[in-house]
Parts: sequence; structure tokens; C-alpha cells
Amino acid sequence: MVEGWRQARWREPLIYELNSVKAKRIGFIIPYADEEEKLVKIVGKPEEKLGTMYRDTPPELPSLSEVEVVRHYVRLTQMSYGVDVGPVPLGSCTMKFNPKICEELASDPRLVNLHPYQDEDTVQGLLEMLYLLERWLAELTGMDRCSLQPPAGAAGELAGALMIKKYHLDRGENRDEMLVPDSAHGTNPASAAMAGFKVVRIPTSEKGTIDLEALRSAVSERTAGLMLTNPNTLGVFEEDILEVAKIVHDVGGLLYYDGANLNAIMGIVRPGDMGFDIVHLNIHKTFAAPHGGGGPGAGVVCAKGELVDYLPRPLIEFDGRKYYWDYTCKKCIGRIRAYYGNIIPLVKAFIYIAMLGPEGLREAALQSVINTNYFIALLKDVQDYALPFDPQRPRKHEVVYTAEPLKKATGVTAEDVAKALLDHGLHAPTIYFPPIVNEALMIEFTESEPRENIEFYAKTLKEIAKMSHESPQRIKSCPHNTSVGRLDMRYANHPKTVTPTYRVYRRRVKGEKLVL
Amino acid sequence: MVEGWRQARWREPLIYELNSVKAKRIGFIIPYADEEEKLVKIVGKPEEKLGTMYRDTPPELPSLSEVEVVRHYVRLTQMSYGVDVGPVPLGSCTMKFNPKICEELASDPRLVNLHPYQDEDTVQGLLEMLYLLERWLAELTGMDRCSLQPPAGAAGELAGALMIKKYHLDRGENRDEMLVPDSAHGTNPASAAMAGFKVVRIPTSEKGTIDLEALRSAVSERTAGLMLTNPNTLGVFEEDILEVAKIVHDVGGLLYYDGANLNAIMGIVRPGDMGFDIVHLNIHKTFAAPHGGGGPGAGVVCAKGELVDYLPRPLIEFDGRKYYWDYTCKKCIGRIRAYYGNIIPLVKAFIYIAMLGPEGLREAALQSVINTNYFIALLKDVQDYALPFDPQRPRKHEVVYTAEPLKKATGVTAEDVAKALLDHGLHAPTIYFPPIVNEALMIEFTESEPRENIEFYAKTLKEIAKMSHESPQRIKSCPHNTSVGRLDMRYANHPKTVTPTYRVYRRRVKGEKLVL
Amino acid sequence: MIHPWVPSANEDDRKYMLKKIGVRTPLDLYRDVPSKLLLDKPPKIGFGKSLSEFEIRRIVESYLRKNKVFLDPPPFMGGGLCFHVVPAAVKYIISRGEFYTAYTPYQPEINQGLLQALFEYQSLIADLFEMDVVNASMYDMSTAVAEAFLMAVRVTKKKKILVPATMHPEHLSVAKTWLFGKGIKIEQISFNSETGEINLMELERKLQSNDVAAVYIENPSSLGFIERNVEAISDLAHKHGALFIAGVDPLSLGLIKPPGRYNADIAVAEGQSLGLGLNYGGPLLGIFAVKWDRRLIRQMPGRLIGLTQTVDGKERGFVMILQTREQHIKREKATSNITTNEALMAIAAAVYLSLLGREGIRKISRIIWLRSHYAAKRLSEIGVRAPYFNNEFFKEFVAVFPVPYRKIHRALLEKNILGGLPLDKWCPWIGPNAALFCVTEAHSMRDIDLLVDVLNEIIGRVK
Amino acid sequence: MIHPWVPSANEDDRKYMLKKIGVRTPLDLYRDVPSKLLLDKPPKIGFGKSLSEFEIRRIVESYLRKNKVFLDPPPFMGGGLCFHVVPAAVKYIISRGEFYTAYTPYQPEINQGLLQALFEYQSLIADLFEMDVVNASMYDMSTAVAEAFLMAVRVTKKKKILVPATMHPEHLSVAKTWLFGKGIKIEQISFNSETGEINLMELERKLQSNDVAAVYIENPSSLGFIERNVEAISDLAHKHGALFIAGVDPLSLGLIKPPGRYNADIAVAEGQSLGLGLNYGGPLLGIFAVKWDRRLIRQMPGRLIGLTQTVDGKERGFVMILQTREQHIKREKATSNITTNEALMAIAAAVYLSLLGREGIRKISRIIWLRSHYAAKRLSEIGVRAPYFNNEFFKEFVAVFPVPYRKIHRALLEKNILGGLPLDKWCPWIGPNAALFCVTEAHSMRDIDLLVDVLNEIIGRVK
Ligand SMILES: Cc1ncc(COP(=O)(O)O)c(C=O)c1O
Ligand SMILES: Cc1ncc(COP(=O)(O)O)c(C=O)c1O
Repeated sequence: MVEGWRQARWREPLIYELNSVKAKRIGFIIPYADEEEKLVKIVGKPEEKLGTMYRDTPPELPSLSEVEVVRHYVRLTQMSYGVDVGPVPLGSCTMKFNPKICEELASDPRLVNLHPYQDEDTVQGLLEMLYLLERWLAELTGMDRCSLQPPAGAAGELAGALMIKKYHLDRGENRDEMLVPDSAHGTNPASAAMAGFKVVRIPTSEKGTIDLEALRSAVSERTAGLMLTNPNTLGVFEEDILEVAKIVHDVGGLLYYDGANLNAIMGIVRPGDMGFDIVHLNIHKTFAAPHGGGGPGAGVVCAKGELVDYLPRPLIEFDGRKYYWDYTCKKCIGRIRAYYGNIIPLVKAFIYIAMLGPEGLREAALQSVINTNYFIALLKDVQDYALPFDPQRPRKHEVVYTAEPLKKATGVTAEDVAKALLDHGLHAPTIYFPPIVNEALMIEFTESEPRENIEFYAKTLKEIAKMSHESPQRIKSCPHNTSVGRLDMRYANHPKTVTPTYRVYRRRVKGEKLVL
Repeated sequence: MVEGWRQARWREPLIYELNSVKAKRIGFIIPYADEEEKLVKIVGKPEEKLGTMYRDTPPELPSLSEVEVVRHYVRLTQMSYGVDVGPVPLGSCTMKFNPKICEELASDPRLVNLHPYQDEDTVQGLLEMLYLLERWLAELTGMDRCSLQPPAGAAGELAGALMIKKYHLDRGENRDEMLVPDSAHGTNPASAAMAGFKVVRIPTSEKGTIDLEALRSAVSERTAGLMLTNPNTLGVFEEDILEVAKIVHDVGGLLYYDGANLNAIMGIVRPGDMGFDIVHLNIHKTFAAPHGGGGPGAGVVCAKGELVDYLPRPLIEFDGRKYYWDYTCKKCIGRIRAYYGNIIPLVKAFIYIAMLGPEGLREAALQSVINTNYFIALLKDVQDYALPFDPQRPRKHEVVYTAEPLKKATGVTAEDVAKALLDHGLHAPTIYFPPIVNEALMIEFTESEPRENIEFYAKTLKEIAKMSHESPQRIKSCPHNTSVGRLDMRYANHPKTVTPTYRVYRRRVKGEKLVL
Repeated sequence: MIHPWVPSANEDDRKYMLKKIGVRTPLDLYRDVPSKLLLDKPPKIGFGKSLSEFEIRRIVESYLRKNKVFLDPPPFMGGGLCFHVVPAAVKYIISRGEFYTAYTPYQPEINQGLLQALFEYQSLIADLFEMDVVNASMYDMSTAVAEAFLMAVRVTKKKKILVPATMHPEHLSVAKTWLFGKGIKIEQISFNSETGEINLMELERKLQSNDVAAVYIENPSSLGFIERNVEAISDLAHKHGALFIAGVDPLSLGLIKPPGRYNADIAVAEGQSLGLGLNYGGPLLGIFAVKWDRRLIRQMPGRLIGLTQTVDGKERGFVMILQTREQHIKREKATSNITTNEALMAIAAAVYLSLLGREGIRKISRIIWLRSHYAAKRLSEIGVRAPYFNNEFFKEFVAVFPVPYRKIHRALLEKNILGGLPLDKWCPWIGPNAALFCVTEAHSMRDIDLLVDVLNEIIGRVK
Repeated sequence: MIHPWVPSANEDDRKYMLKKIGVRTPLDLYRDVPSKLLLDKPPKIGFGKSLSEFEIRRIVESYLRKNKVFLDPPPFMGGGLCFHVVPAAVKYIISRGEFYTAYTPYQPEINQGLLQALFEYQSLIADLFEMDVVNASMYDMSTAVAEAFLMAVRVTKKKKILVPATMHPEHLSVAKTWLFGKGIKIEQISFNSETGEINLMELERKLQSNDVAAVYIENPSSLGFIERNVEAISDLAHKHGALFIAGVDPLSLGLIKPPGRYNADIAVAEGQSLGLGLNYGGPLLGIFAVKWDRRLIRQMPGRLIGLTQTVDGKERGFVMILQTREQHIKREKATSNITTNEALMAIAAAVYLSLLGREGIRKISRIIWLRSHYAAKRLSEIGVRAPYFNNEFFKEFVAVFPVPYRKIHRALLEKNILGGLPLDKWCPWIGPNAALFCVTEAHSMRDIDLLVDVLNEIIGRVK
């Protein structure tokens, strides 16, 4: 990593604006198009048969050749930034390297061309991989069974919350409160709410862990469960976890583990051993399936004991001869999505786990924690970024700083720091999260970041702090080296200017007043 | 294409400089490495067995993880420019779009994992494709047979020149002169020389075609043959081609067609019909196999009549049941390289030809010629770039301008124009070629360049001319928007500073005086 | 242990880093973990050791060999997902690391490319659907349907949803799951047994109570027929204060009237046909669109990308907008819990639609219509009732055989043909002889003729 | 006709452009072509019509199905190319459009990435070989050998080349073709029938005439054995004013002394093992290296990339250097006619060597040595003479069977094993019972044991 970075800038027109002359170009040839006439002769014209359901004006799509389309999107990629380009230490996101072998093998035609309803005896190879993966994930979490169905972590949470709901209902209890620490990821309360729970917020203690007293006074016979992340979003391990589990279980509540990020503990400690009843995992975090600029991921949900009956169906099964989907659903919550899950990322996880192996997974976990604490050590003497909640304690896979001292001294905010980092070819950390930390900078390097980059990151943060004191305006005007300068969020969201599609843009240009 | 382009700039260290701490990292796991100890027990230690042939110090390679290696090269790609990124109208290079379907299908494991010596009955599918391709290429050139062996155009030329040599020798004639027009591609004289010929340079007439009088006076019983490109490198069709053929044939010489670029004529006219005896083709030009930043390509060589016997062997054959390699070589020049040729690009050409089909190939040819002449029409009134050799005549797949007027008026050279084009996100044309045109700008859009880009290119050339008059220094200081500024060719080639490897660099740093 | 994916897990780096941290071993960093929780041996996962690329390649190869892919002819199986052609350029673009290794573009300035591509996805779908606002993806159509129902409840404050009895059974089951926690009811409306279309009288009756949050229809339905009374349904729903939600097939919209034209409030769809591949059912792409209406837009689930400008007003740019609807800001008050979505699939769809373009979309819709009708016609010539419904249809259709279909299906498999989906379990009321066939742009007349010939032979044999 | 690869070949664009040009039809632009040459019908190529992606995909699939790939176990076939593992990252990098769709980087400022990658290729090979200058590729090893011979002739002004009689027969035949035009002679030196090594006495004798331009050796030889007398050969050659050229196997150089150490003037190699795949023999990668010597460097064929700086001296950069050797400048006086080369394969090799690194190269050389020795040992246990030569070897070795090998080979094929290369034609003097086996990092002990077991069974049956 060297100074002088500058991102590509293409000033690329919208795909609509490329074919300036509206000539009839195409980028894709319809197969066997020469049969069209013959077919019309035999079956007639759809235009005539469809009557009022016929679309009489073609959709306003662009008309482009393959050449233009490929170039357009290649150029757009050059104005994007992922792990393949440099460090993306977004806290809570676990941006690890996406091994190329996983991508290659998981794009095999013998996977991507399989129809979900094709007969099970024609997909035994895939089912076997999924079966093994399910066994491995159960082992890593200390759970009995997993459903591979949820397409993402949040969907796993929703499944879990619904399982908790149904479990209590089946026992004749209408428990309507879900406890969620204030440090929790936003999806936790959102999922609980979607499952119909009232969300009870539990504060964080000065130690950076759940406040035991507050928890004790929050639990009651209305408590359906507690959703917890451990290590939590501060990167701190909930050391009282056994006590926490007891408190919740004692009132008849269940323990839900948000295992979006198992990175710090895989192969080292298991949620099941801590007392959790349900766990969801983010395959696209811990198990190196790519994030795809926002997705797809996969959000396996696992359960222990009685709760297994509540998992979304079907589950993958093996009868000693044949792998199959078991649809038996006596108590289960039903399906959380159509078909069986996000199979392609799951296969990537299968490869990732198999390749790292038992020792390797453990080493990866340890290294992610070493990387975090190495970074903390490098920033030790910097006053501008402070470590809230017991700075002496080791963090695990991630760490949250506050830029409050910097802001107080210079006016430079966490967001400004983020933009200044971009100018060095580095992706910013997660900012303003978790909400309990002001001016939060939440940093997670993961095990795949080489030492040099952690050092460069720390050095750059120090320089930004220094520069903020010398010339805060310079920092506040960042970024300059990205493909565009700082963008106007107000304009973007203003009721009179908000423009979510080109269609809305065109309607506005034509004079319509579209106000939100 | 919009103003404001800027290429990515990473200031990327050399791969050697990345692992700053020389820690032992690896990017690749050796398969079944756990067997090593067991193997040593059984067969002993190579270090001991190899004696003096043992390498006692490991090679000075870097030590990097897969993460670092992937990022490094991804970043380097962002500082490169190919057809996927924008127009590359390098004349004589035929930079057409490389269809993604060709890339995808030609990287199938059932191709790339085939051993060249595996039994023919295990590669019948591939051989059938090669057989069809050979038939198609013979049809397009009007030749009888083709050898797929030459790995590039120049190797095809060498094969052709050697065929001519051997043909005459077999007839007891020691013809030692090869006629080559002064407009010919550099590989023509170079190949002729490699085949042991004396090269006789034939001038170009004012019409832009071979000077018939000069040709007539050059031919003799020493004439082995004439190497000709048609349309020639000026983009002009040799309209006297039938006369040219007669002149050469009449003295017993052979006609060699440099078909590196068949783009203007495929499906429209055929070298065989023009009187040529031997033709080579550049699969990586006319038939859309990618150039790969310099290669690999494939340089099929074809022949007619008696000359077929001289083609490099083996040839692909079919006996009605089975495809096979025919090694029969009574008169042939032998092999031009090991094995059968550059198979992967050949398969891409197979797909390309099959998909375009008879009409499509022809349309592509026509469009490439339309694009050239459209560009000429757009530049019509521009004085600074002149069209040498009969500007009224249509050009074919390419056109050569001279920037001499511009240079005379402003001091801005063809090279400066090239660098200024780069600053607009456009690749420069071929410059200073063919050598018979001063300050040459040789431009070839090919059929895959959309109209808008041709217009933008013409517009930009005009602006550069205008700016050259207003402020020549500004043009001479280009480029600014590329990942580095103008590079020092003198330093690069100076005997005291020339540095072809990092090894030489290190040796210099250690104090060695390495002078070329 | 040294590993390509864990650069600093080597002796040199480790030692140096631990020293700087001030601990002796990595496990010292776990000193706050109750020691009885610490595992004393490595987990029992994988194949007991770490594997090289080549080893896993061989292992995976040994599994893949056991999967059967149907290409010649392509699958005739329907059921919400069908075999469609995936252009090589789509795969090429989504294999670019800058896209697929990126996170959600929280820092827009460094991820303009990704944001523009997603904005284009939203725009292309908007034009295809003639709806104004499209989010940058739901997981799949089933969850898009569920989210649409939840949204309708938020918007209307009512708690009942009406759906056709012919609704895709998995979508229905997913929607039920998602609505279970909130106690929202889904009621099915019966259908015209001849045409398959929704029973308008029953619909109107059920709407009378004015407690309906939304009326949902599929067009084409999961059984392939066209719901022609869309305008009437739309009017009915709106008259009774319910939202009108339409589930459509994007590839039909070059030919069939888009949901925006019949005044759908929300349109949802499965985007798999837009260049994604079958993926054994995942990843897919949930399309979610609404018309311009602030009540609706403010209640939308999922991510939205919008056009904006730089703070100096000089350049155009793209950012995530209306984030205050989302979980990371609104937490339990968010319009949905979704965050990770199917962004890369949305980009694939954008590339696909860009390639197809104005000409291509009309052509492909038309050719799918023609081919599926050709198949139905040919089948009817050999004594199969196809289409089962007396109604227009698109792409999928129900075929009823003179004998139980499962037997036929297995016989087809033996001939390397993946036939229609047996409907005995999927749609039990229709009986054991029925199957859901899907014919797309990928099926040549020869493919269809082959299918028919083989079926003819099988039926003769089985009967 | 509208086509995805020919954007402006549509009515609108065509009409507009032709008008601007001032002609009526495209063929007016061919008015200078003798009309009797113009074809009156489209060429008979392809499948008679244009095809969609899906159609060609199915056609190609139907061909590919007829190819047989050996993976389980990997091929045991030698002959200059062997089965090696290709890391996924290599393929990923060379599939990036900015690299593979680029031309030769004539404009260095816009192609720094490509140039740096090629410079790194040159540097990595230089360090592996301990040679100073490496070009950015020849077509393959055979043409690298031919070019080395031609270069030796240019440098020494002599016209004879001495090569070992065990030289790779295809390389020899290629060299003969390339040298034919210039009338350069290649003479073979006999070998020690026990060790395979070159006959030093004969070599010295042939050098006496002082008309030898170069002495060439292979190390390991095409038959796998090691040429241990490299220092002596080198000295002899140099003493008589000849260049010393060594052909090596890059993957052996983690273990075996590199050519730079035994004073080779030119080293050549086949780079296929460096992450390229077998490709049925092409593309390959011809490696060409020389030591620091102006006489040599000035006479090198092919492209060279060098380090430089910007004209303002502020930044580092890379450009093509010493271009005055090349055809586009020197024409008939060029050091070679080569221009298109195997650049992308060179980059693949650079990525591969970067992944392998200092640790990996030692490990892989060692494991190949161990595995090939294990295979030879196991074979010798079942009555096969392996290795045939009493000498050290690397990767490939000759195995002599008690019965004619071709029969055995076919029997192996029936068991899905691609055995060694039958040597009856390749190397006739060795007789019909011999085969050239190759064992690499890809062959597990189980693979080798399987081979041996199956062979044992076959030999028993055939005998
Ligand atoms: C701690 C935590 N929980 C839950 C989630 C939600 O997972 P997903 O984005 O896959 O829905 C995330 C990631 O966004 C997370 O970091
Ligand atoms: C006209 C012409 N002839 C010959 C060649 C040589 O072909 P290649 O580069 O494949 O060796 C080229 C291209 O470089 C060319 O343009």
C-alpha cells in the first residue's frame, strides 16, 4: 500500500444514455429465432390471442450491443471496491478473502443448472455436500441440527424468533417480550418485531457486556427469549454468559445466538456449550462466501434439543443409502423461503471448511483476534480515538473506537475520518455503529488481512488525526481520490429530489411534480 | 464516453516488495503434502541423492499469501486497458470484441485438461471441431488445406517462407529473393530473412498500392516469391492484384498472402481467387480470439495445389469414421512448433465463426469497412491530419493518416497526439507505421466499435489538433490521466540504466556496474 | 500452520505481533472466556485435515459427477423456476472481484460502480414493470410476496390478505410463516375451474368486510394461465381500501401488459429468469416494485439506491436512500429486518436486461409464448390435455395425462429428459395425472418434438 | 442482420453512416476490387446460419462430451508436458478483461499493469533460473530452442549446433525446420547408455573443429534423467567458442541447480507447468533467458520489458525496451520475426510463481521428486525396469515393461487411466516395451498405488 492512490473515474453514462442514437441494437440472440415464423403459422400470433392483456408499447429499455454492455459494466467495476482490491475492515461484516477455488467450483454447470424440483436421485452429489455441511455447522455451533433454508442472517433470525414464538405457544404460553441488548445488531430487534415480539432493550455495562442487573430485572414470565451476540458487537466476549443463560432459562425463556459472525470462536468455543438454544450463522461472513456487494448470502439456522422440531423445513437427511429432503413438519414454523436455501454460497462454505480443516479454522479464528489486538496495540498512544468500555480487555474479532475526542478537539467526525481513509485507497470501517458508542469506528480486519495493511491502516488513522488538528477543513473535504467527491445525502433523500429510478427521473424531466 | 476520465493509479509495489517483513507466507498448498515424510522414508532425501546438482540456496522469490497475490494482480489489471474497457483502434491489430461465450466455452476442463499425446479416440470431440475449423478457413481463403500449427502470424509467415524455399529447392531451383512491399508488416521481411531469403523491397505507388513497374523490374529467376497484404497496411485494396499475381507467377515465383487481417474481405473476396498460393491467418485478429496483452494467438497457414504438400505437419484428417492427425510428410517443411498448435484460441475461432455464420461474417466485414470510411468522412475537413495516397479512394478495414501537417504547424508529433488521446480514455492508434508514412496514425476500428465511439474519437482528434495550435506544450506534456505520466524511453534503454529484471535491479543496488 | 488465506499465521509474523500486543500465546487473548468453555480439541469438521485446492477439486468432482444435468433437451420442469439461457457476458460481469467481493456500498464515493449498477437494475425493472420505485432486491419471490403482505398491513392497518387458491404453494407457505408472528390471516379465493381465474364474486364478497389489507394475484399464475380480469380485481381491491399486489414473470412483460398498467400498488416477481441460472433454487432474486405514492414508498422494505450529486453540485452520483426505513437505523421500527439481499443477482439481471434491450425483450417473450403453445398443441395431439385450463397461458402449463404422471416422469428420466413437475403433491386437487410443464426460449422445436415423441411412446407403453 | 458483436450493423446506424460517407451500399466501398473477384454467395462456413449462444453451447457440449479427461487418477503421461495443478487464482487473474483483451502494450502509460506483470514475470524467472535477462515470452519451448540456436549463430557467426541424441524429438524437429532456411546444421551427440548422459568425449571431439555455435543440453532431459556433467559441458563449450544453452524444467529448480549456476549463456524452458494447463499442447509458454552480457542481450529475440521512470523523474514505470532488435523497427535485420507471443501465459506463470513463492517452489520440486521416485520404486517392484537409466531423474522417467507397452496402455485406458507415453515412435531406439511416465505433485500415493496395482494385474494378464 503506497501513497498516491486514485480510483478509476469513468464518468460513465447511465446504460440508458449509451445508445445515443436509439438505433436498434441487441446484445443477446434469441435461440432458434429462425423458427419464429414457422411457430406463428402453427400456433398463431400472441398479440391476437392475448386481447386486452397484450402489452402494446414495448418497455423503455436501452438497445445495446454486447460490446457496449460489457464495457459499461467493466468500467463500473473499476469504480467499485471489494476485498479483492484492498482491506475492507467493516466491523460486523467479516470481510474475509473469498478464495478463488470456491468461486470456480461453485460455478460448475453441474450445480447451477440443477432444477430444485428435479428428482432426488439425480442430485445425490449435491445433497451429500449439503448433508456434510450441515453436520459440520452443527458441530461448530454445538447444536443438534441446522436448516440451510434462510437466505441471509436476518432471515435466520426471523426463523429463530418465530421458532421461539411457536415453541412457547405450543406450550400454551403467550410470551411476548424479546430481550435484546442495546449493542445488538439492528436486525435482532427488527426480526423480533417481525415475529410479533415487543422488544425489550437491555443496556450494556461499563465492562462492555450485558448489564446483569438490568437483565435480571427485565426477565419475567413474559420473556420469550434473549437474542445475544457473543463476542458482542463491541468485540467483547460476554464473560458472564453462563450466568446470563441461567437467568433467562430460569424464567422459561430461550437463548438465541446471533452467530452472524462466528469468526473469533470457531473451533474454540461453541454457542451450544454456552447455553444457547438456537443459533443462526452467516455463511457469507464466517465461511468466506462473498458478500456480492450486498448479497446473496446464506443464513443457516441451527437448534438444540426440542427446538429442532421447530426448524424451518425441509431438513437434509440421509437414510444410510440415499440423501433426501425431509419435509416432516409436526411443529415446525414452515418454510422461511421457497426451495432449500442459497445453495451456491453453501457449497462455497463446504469447500472453505473442508480446505481449512479442523486446525485451519481454529488458526483463522486466532489470527482474526490477533489482528484486532495488534491493531489496538498500534493505536495505543493515540488520544484522538478512544477505546470505550474497559480498554485493558482484549477484543476478539473486532474493535469499536470512538472518534469523540477527535471531534471535540477538531470538529472532525467519524464520517470525516471514514472519507479521509477512502482517500488512501482504504475502505472505511463501519461508522456510527453500534449505536451505544458515539462517533463509532467499528473495525474488523479478519484473518485474511496481512500485517502490513493493518500497520498502514493504523498509520493512516494517526495521520488523519494529526491532519485534523492542523487543518480540519482538509479532512472535511475528503474524499478527493475516489471516482466522485463527497455525495449529497440531503439532495438524495429530499422529498422533491429523491430519484430512485430513471423512470422517475424521466417523469421529472417531463415536468411531473413527484414529491415524496 | 464522457470527459473527465482518469485511470486507476495504485502506485503498486513490485511483487517482491509486498511482503515487507520477509515472513514465510504461502499462496498455494502443495497437494497431499502430508505424505512427504512417508515418501522420504521410502525413497530417501533428494538433497542427498542429487549431489552437486542440488540447489543449495532457494530462489529469491517473494513469499506471499493468496490474498496478497490476488489483490496485487487485480490492481495491476485496473491499470491496464483492453477492448473490454474501451476502443483500441490500433491499426494492423484488429482489436475486435472478444465474445464472452468463446472465453467461457474454451476454458472447459474437457479442453484445458487434455494431454496432447493422449490417444486420438479420447479426443474425438476436439478433433472434430478442429477439422471443421480447418475446412472453414480453407473455404474463406480459397485454399485447399490449412495447418493449424503456427502459434502466431509471424510463425505462419515463417512456415510459408520455408515452404516457398523448399518448394523451389525441390524443383532444383535456388531462388534466394523474396519480394516485399515497403508497406508490408515488419514480420514479412523478418520472416523471409529467417527463412534465408534476401529481401527485395518493392515501393508503393502514389495510388497506395504496389508499384507495378518496380515489381516488373524486380522479378527475375531469382524471385522465390512475393509477400503481400491485401488490403495492404494502408487499408487500400491492391486493385491490380491479378496483374501482380501474373507478374510473379510468370517468372516462376509464388504468391504469399499475409492474411493476418482478413477482416475487410472475409466472405467477400478470397486470396485464393486473387492468385495467392499460400496464406496465413491470425486467429487472434480476424476471428476474435483475444490478444492477451501480446499473446497467445494462433497463426494458421493454408496452401493451394502442390503447396499443400509443404504445409507443416501434422494435418487434421477424417477417414469417414474417425478424426486423426496425419503425420505423412513427404515434402513438408516439418513442424513449426511442438504439438498441434494453439488449440484454445482455435476453439474460440470455431465458436466465433459458427455463431456469426455465413451472413454474419460478411456483415462484420462490411461494417468494419463502413466504420473506417465513416471515420474518414468525419475527419474530412481537418487539415492537420492528412490522408496520404489518393484520399478519394475508399479504405477498407483501416486507414493511415499522417500528422505531418500538424507537426509542421505546431511541432506536435504523432506520438504526442497518441498520448493526448490516452488522456481522454481512448487508446491511441498504431503510430509511425507503416514506415512509408511520416508521422503515421494508423487507425482500425473493426466492426465492434459502436458509432458513438468513432464520433468521439474523431471529435477528440479534432480537439487535440485545435489545442495543438493554441498550446502545443499542453499536448506535449500529455498524458496526465493515465496511471503514470509520460515515461522516459531514453532512461529505459540507456546502457547504464536499462533494467530488464528485478535481479538486475538488485545487482545494481548492491553496487555492481552492469552496462549494456 | 501456514495458509494462503491467513497471511500472518506464520511464525515470524505471529511472534512479532504477539510481542507487540504483549501476550505470549494467542489463547491469552481468550483469558476472559470461562475456561470450561474452551474446547480441548479441534472440531470434527471437514475431512480431518486441511486440504489443498487439488484435493478438494477432486472431492467436489466426485460429488458433482453424481448430479445429473439436463441440457439435451433442457428441463421441461416448471414450478416457479424454469430453465432459461444465461448469457456468458452476465457471468463474466458478476465474476469481477470489485463487484462480488464488495460489501453493501456504505461508502458511496468508493463504490459508485456498484451503486450505479444497482440503480440501473432498479430502473430497468421499473421500465419493464411500469412501476416507479424498485428496491435493490429481496431474497426471492416468496419472501417478496411475504414482505408485500406485511407492507400492505402496515400501510392499510388491516390484517387480512386475499390470495388465489392457485397461488404458488411454496410462496403461500412462506407467506404464512412470515405472517404467523403478527397474526395476519391469509385467505384463499376459489377459482373458475375452466379458466383458472380468480372467482370475482367471492373476491368481492370477501372484500365487503373492509378488513382486507391486500388482494394478491399472480400473472401468469403459478400454473401458467393468465389472469385476465386484472383491471376488475384492481378496482375491487382499491374500492375496499385494500392494496392490489401483482406477482408477475419478468420475461412475460415483453408481451403481456405490465402491472403498472393495471394499477398494481405493489408488484413482485422472481428474477431468476433474468440470467441467474437455476442454482437448485438459490440464490434467486426477489423483485419488489411500487408505484409512486409516498405512503407506499415510505413503507417499502429493503434497500433503495438513488441518484444524487456531489456536495459541490458538480457531478452526478449514486447513494443508498431512505435508509431511515431500515433496520440499522430504525431497529425494531424498521420496515423489514432485511439487510443482506441478492444484490449481485440484481446486477446480473441488470446486465441481462441491458443485453436483451428493447428489441430482445419483445422477442424473447414472444418466442417463449410461441414455444410453450407449440408444446401444448403437440401434446394435445397425442391425447394429453394441455393446457388443462381453457385460457391463455405463458411459459408454464398444466398437462393432464391419461395415466398417472409419476410413472411417465420416471420413464422420461430414463431417456435423459426432465419432464414436467408432478402435481400430485404440489397441487393435490388436480389429481395424480397432472404435471406442470415449462417451455422457454431454450427449447427448440426439435426438443419439443423429441419430448412429444418419447411421451407418445411411453404413454402407449404404460397404458 | 443485427448482431451483438457488430453494434452498428442495424438499419438506423447503417443508413446514417453510409449517407455521411456518401455511398449507397456497403459494396460501393469495394468498387476498387475487380468485380470478378467478388463472391456472389456467402461462404460455406459454420452451420449454414448464425447461431445463438445457447445453440453453440449445445453444439460444443456435444463435442466436449466426446473428449475424455483423466482426473482420477491424473494422467501419468509425459513427453514434455505433464499434468500439473492450476491454482484457481491464476485462472481468475488471466480472466480479467483488462489483461486478456489488451494488445501488446505499445502505449505504456495506459498499460502499466500489464507491463509491470510482465516485468515481474521476467524477474521471477530470472531469480528462479539465476539468469539476468528474460524475455516476455516465446511461443513454446520448441521455438525457444530454435530461437536460441539462431541466436547462437548470430552471436558466434558459426553454423553448427550440437545437441544430445536424447533431445525431445519434437523440439529437435522444430529446430531443424527453423534452421533449414539458413542452412544451419544440427548434430546429435551420443549418450552413455547406462546413465543417458551426453558422451563427453564425443562432444569434445566435435567441438575441436571450432565451428560450433552452441552446445545444447536438457536438464532434466526429455527422458527425465539428470545431466550431471553440466559444469564440464559448459566449460568445454566455452573453451571452443560455443555458447552453452540449457533447457530446464522450471518446477525442478526448487531442488536442482539452476542454469545460471553452471554458467549457461542461454536457458530455455517450457513454462506450461507454471499454472497453464495442458491445453492439448497449446497455448504453452516458451521461456528464454540469458546472462548479463551485452553480446547476448543485444541478440535476444522477443519482447523485453524494463523498469524506467517518468520523464520528470518522479515516478517509476515500465516500458518495452531494446525494441530496436525487433521486426517492427529492424524488419529483415531483426533478431527474430516474433511479435505476438504468449504474454498472457507469462502473466499466468508470474501469478503462479508468486503464489508458490520461496517456500512453495522448494516444496513442490521436492514433492515431485519424491512422488516420481516413489512411482519408479513401486513399478520396479512389479518387474518393470523403472527408471530405465541408472541415474538421478526428475518427474519423468522411462519404464520398460516385460511386454510391449501399447497393449498395456490400452488396457490402462479401459480402466480410465492415462498411462505413460509409448516410446516406440517417439524414441524408437528404445524398443516397443518402453513408456515415458510422468509423476507430479498431483499424484497422491494412492494414485500411484492404484496405477501400480492395475499395471500389475494387466501385466499378469498380458504376459
Ligand atoms: C451481528 C450481525 N447480526 C446479523 C446480521 C444480519 O445478517 P444478514 O446481513 O445476512 O441478514 C449481521 C450482518 O449484517 C450482523 O453483523
Ligand atoms: C499485417 C500483419 N502481418 C503479420 C502480423 C504478425 O502476426 P503475429 O503478431 O500473430 O505474429 C501482424 C500482426 O502483428 C500484422 O498486422
